[in-house]
Amino acid sequence: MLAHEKISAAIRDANADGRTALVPFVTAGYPQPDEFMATLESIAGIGDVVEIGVPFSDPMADGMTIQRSSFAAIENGVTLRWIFEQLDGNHIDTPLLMMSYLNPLLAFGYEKLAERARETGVCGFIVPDLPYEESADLRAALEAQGLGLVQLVTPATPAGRRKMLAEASRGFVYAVTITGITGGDDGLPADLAGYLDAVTAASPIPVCAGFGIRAADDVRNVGRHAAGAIVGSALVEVLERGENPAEFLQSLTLAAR
Amino acid sequence: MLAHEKISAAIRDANADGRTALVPFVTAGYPQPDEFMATLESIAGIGDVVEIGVPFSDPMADGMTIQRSSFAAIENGVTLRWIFEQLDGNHIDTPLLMMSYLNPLLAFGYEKLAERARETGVCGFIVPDLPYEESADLRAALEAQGLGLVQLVTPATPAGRRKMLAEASRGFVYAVTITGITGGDDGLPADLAGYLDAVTAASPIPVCAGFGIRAADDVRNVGRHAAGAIVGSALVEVLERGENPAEFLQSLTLAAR
Amino acid sequence: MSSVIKSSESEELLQALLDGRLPDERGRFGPFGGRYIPETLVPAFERLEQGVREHLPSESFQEDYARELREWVGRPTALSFAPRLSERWGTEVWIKREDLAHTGAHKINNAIGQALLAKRLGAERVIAETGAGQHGVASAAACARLGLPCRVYMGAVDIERQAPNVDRMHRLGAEVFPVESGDKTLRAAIDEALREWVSDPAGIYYLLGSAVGAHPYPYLVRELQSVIGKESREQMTRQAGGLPDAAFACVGGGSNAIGLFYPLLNDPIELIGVEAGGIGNGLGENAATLATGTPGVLQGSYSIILQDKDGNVQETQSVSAGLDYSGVGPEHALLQAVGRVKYVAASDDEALEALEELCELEGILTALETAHAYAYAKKWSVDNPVKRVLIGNSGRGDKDMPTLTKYPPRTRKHAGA
Amino acid sequence: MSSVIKSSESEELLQALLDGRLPDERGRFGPFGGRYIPETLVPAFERLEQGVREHLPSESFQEDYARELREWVGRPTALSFAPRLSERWGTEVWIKREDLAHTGAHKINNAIGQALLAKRLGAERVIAETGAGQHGVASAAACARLGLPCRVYMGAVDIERQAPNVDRMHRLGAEVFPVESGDKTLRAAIDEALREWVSDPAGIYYLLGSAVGAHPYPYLVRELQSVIGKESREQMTRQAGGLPDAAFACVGGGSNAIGLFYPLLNDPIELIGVEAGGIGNGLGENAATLATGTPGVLQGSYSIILQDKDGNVQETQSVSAGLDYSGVGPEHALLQAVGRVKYVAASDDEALEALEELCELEGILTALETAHAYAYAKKWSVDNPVKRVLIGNSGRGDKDMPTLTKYPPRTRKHAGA
Ligand SMILES: Cc1ncc(COP(=O)(O)O)c(C=O)c1O
Ligand SMILES: Cc1ncc(COP(=O)(O)O)c(C=O)c1O
Repeated sequence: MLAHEKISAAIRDANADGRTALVPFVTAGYPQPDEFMATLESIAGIGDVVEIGVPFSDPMADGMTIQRSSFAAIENGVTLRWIFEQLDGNHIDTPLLMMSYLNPLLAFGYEKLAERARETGVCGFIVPDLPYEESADLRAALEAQGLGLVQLVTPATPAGRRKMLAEASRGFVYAVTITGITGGDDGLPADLAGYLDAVTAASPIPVCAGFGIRAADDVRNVGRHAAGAIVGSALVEVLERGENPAEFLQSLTLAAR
Repeated sequence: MLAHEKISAAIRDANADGRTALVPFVTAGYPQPDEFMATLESIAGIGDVVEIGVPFSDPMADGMTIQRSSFAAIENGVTLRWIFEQLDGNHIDTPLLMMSYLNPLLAFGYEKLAERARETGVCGFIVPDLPYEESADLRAALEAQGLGLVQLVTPATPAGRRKMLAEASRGFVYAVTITGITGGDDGLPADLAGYLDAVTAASPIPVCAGFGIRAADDVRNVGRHAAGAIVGSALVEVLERGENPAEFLQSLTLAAR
Repeated sequence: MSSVIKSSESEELLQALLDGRLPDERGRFGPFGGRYIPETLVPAFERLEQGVREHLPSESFQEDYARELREWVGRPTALSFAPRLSERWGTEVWIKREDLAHTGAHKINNAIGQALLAKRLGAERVIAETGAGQHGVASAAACARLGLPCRVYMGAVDIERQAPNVDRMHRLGAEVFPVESGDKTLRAAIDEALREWVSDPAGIYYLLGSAVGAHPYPYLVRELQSVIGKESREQMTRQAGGLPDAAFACVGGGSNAIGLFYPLLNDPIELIGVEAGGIGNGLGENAATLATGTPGVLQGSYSIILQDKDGNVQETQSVSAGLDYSGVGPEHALLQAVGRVKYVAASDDEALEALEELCELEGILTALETAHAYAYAKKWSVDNPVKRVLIGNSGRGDKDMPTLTKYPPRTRKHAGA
Repeated sequence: MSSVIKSSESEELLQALLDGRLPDERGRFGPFGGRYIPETLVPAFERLEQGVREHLPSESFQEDYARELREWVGRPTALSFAPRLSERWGTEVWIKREDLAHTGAHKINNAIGQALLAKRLGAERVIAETGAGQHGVASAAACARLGLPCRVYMGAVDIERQAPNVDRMHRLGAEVFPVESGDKTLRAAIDEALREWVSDPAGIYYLLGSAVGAHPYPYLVRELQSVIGKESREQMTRQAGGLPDAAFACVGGGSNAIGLFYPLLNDPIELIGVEAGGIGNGLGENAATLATGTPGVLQGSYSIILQDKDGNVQETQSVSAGLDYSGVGPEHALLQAVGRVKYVAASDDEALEALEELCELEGILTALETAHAYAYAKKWSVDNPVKRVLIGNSGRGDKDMPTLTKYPPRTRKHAGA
């Protein structure tokens, strides 16, 4: 099984189990670098796939919460190199995804990136500022190691493009549920069901919904029309408040049934 | 004897007496309006001719001292009309001169001005912002009452114009000793003697030197080459300090011998 | 004005004006103008008058002047059609953009012209007065351009309300001399500059900033500012397809207004000068000299001035420092007396409102002075719909920000999410 | 740049540039440029690109644009010969006066052009980012002119150091949105504007202020700013009798520089872009992106950026808010890579000194950004005497007074008697 297939498989397993797959996101090394692996392991114990956010100085697609966590992590010396070092020799079974803006990946070098990812159990990447059209080089490098590049679709994506992106995506298709940035609390759009159904119909791999999923109700809502729910800002806020992330995720899994 | 001839005569009398004529200047109603006549009388007891300054809101040719006194007098309600009222029925023998900017005279009306002047013992006018070329109307009105319009000459006045002004002047010729404004304490110019001699030579009437005469030495210096010395800012400063103007003038008369 | 000009003379004077025969030899615009100055200043003014007579008409001066206007000042300034203002006012509005001239107002036309003259007259240094600071900045810039030292007299009150311009003058290498005497505004600054001039009439050139003062200043400044009207005339014909029905300019001393009006005097255009109506009609509450003043002599010329019955000059009040002056140029006094130009006032509030309207409809932040012209032009347009109007936009409003911040825009959005 | 462009490709790319064949279909200038944006923004950018393709070349757009430039912006801006600066530098100095454009900088050329486009694209409102505030003011003015609501994102740090421009934006009816995230300067403001755009890609037009960002902005802004170089070319030929030997422009994002350089690329003119050298050569001490940066992706395009070895963007330092940016337009990256334009840096101190020199010799108070171009042009002139140089005077310095007051002019005279 290729690395990115592990992601799809984990989601399908959850669904087969009667659950909406839960995909928690955590900014690497936040709030404290020395707690990173412990936090990751505890989250991976609950989530079906875990997204690790690589902090970046210019998180243009993120809301205030993730921005703050990103800046704090950078301040604390968290880098892509450091993250891989932490992941070295980990025993996490849950497939890991990295979410990173393009520039840190460029600086690291695509080939080395793919190698280190494979070595450390990272099965794929989400690169929010890399649209499909600019992604050929990175995709090639990742594919050489069996890794996936997750594509995003949005409610505003036209049908043709939606299909193209869904087919190009690996691991899962990231269906952005609102046309805003991460961390808004405007709730989910009214036509959510139709939208998610359409993405699912276009997609050969599972579809996970993300952006604005903050509570059990949200998970329940998207769970009816998507294979998985991505929980980002809400989880980072839990970490920010010094609360227990596992407890928070546990409360969502009830809804995921 | 015409009114303006009284001025010339008073100066000539002083000279005949072996003295430089002393021409003190006082801003009307300064520092206190109710002391005006007393101050004037005491000054007139020493000066050969007395200049009464009509306060004006825009004393462009005056230095800070006289500006200040002028503004203070206006604040205290001193106007040309008020000055004439004070002078009504006065018993001062010394010829009086009024020094006023043109606008208060325009506002008062030239004919009424000349009448009131004649009635109150004012023998002539000095109008610092009225050059000869613009003075025909005022001169005509004053002459109709025998009053004089004193012309000024300066060290920068060319010889031809100097002669013209000296001949047009009535009462005396006002020889400005410095090319600055009143109240400077730069002292008197080096070529003072030559300058005053030249004005005197051009003039059918006595020449009085003014601007920057502050002390006995100055009176002595100009006295060698002019018929009279005009003392303005220095006297106003004495009033400003609340000192006795008569005493100050007395100290100058010693030098005037 | 019946007291000053008999109606029989009026027509003759108007004709003399239209024929370009005024001022006369003595610097008179009919009864107005002349030269009321201390004898100490007579040689300085005679030298200046002679210099003006010799150099101003000379081809070499005019060439230099035209080149500086073109290459450095940025002339011709644009003529803007104002589509949204036109719609709002129900008329066709054209704007002559002196705000786009170097340093931000029409003042530079005069400053660079006189600085060129100062150079030709061999002056060692230049002094100037300023109210709003625009003329001070213009003088400082023109003197820098020509390598002349420059000192600007500015009232202490104006220094405070026009802080940005004070900084600009300093940057441009000029000395700003705070005037603490008199009313501490423009009038006191002029007096102080005149006093300084007396101290060295040969070495100093006094660069006066408006069409006021003793002859030859009103004439000199008019000639230098007439470029505004000349360009407008040509541009209206070319861009708007014809001359305006009415032209408006704000009037402080009157330099931008005379510059706009003079080349249009012979045309069938209603000309309207707008003064500062301040906070009310009472003496001391405004600077509406022509609208409410009486004849008198102030700072060198016989004109209309704001004064009390004893001839003391009245202090003025206006939200705009550049209009805050008790006198007005003598040519305007005549233009009013003979009925060729109408002079009206706009209040502080009306000016502020007009400034805001122009900003929001046309994206032009005009000077508070200029805003008075808009305020009245709007009124006029309501009474005279579907005409074509021309407004002399004498300067930009950047300098007024310290004042304007006291009057937050009514439509201001609130910052934050 | 050997790592990015093989020398065999270099000549070919230069030729493509000179032939006007760049950017290519994908918005690339050789390896640089492109479109690195979130999927959420893809429809917005596609709509924009299509709009640019449809409207920009259309006769009707070009007519409207030319008319706004002429009638409202005040173009052509003057080309000034600088006699005293020429003498001091020992060369012939010509200055392209974008400071005379409406609102005081070249930014308005772009702002009014894009606002016209926004109108054609049916946008309900406009958002913009600003650093020095010049682009914010220009956007506010252009939107007012066309009746579009406008919100300007501005870093909290910049809000403080460019206070006069904040006030002007408010007056012009724009909302100024303080950005407290990131570096609180231009970069954070762009991010914030992009985030906002995502919320309503159809209703919002994002009016980007420099030749940076994702395709089609670098192309669009270059096309709109090229009026600077086109006019300069024509004016130099007519006024100076020939093209310059060298042309200088300051480079922040690079819009005024590309506007000046692009129409001169085919001429035998040495082209030099001057970046902000800040307080030193160390990372974080300057904003000299091209001079000291490395390739990377920032805010939508692959270009040269200031970053650390981990790809985190470096904060910058410059006395001039408008140059204080860690990226640079991709076309400049290519122009440097192929050797057609040289990019250098001038330090804060050098810029301040140059600003002062220009003020005092030519009476032009230039923007702190622009002053960097003068600083290096002077150095170049000393090494290359008796040439003819052209400097793009991108804006005026009024907005910089709050900063400049911290650096009193060395020649400042003391007020008082
Ligand atoms: C922009 C502007 N307009 C008008 C004026 C008034 O002067 P004038 O009446 O001489 O044009 C000033 C004076 O400073 C000014 O700055
Ligand atoms: C006057 C001026 N020049 C230059 C710049 C730098 O921008 P660009 O490099 O896009 O021309 C700015 C930016 O605000 C500016 O205000």
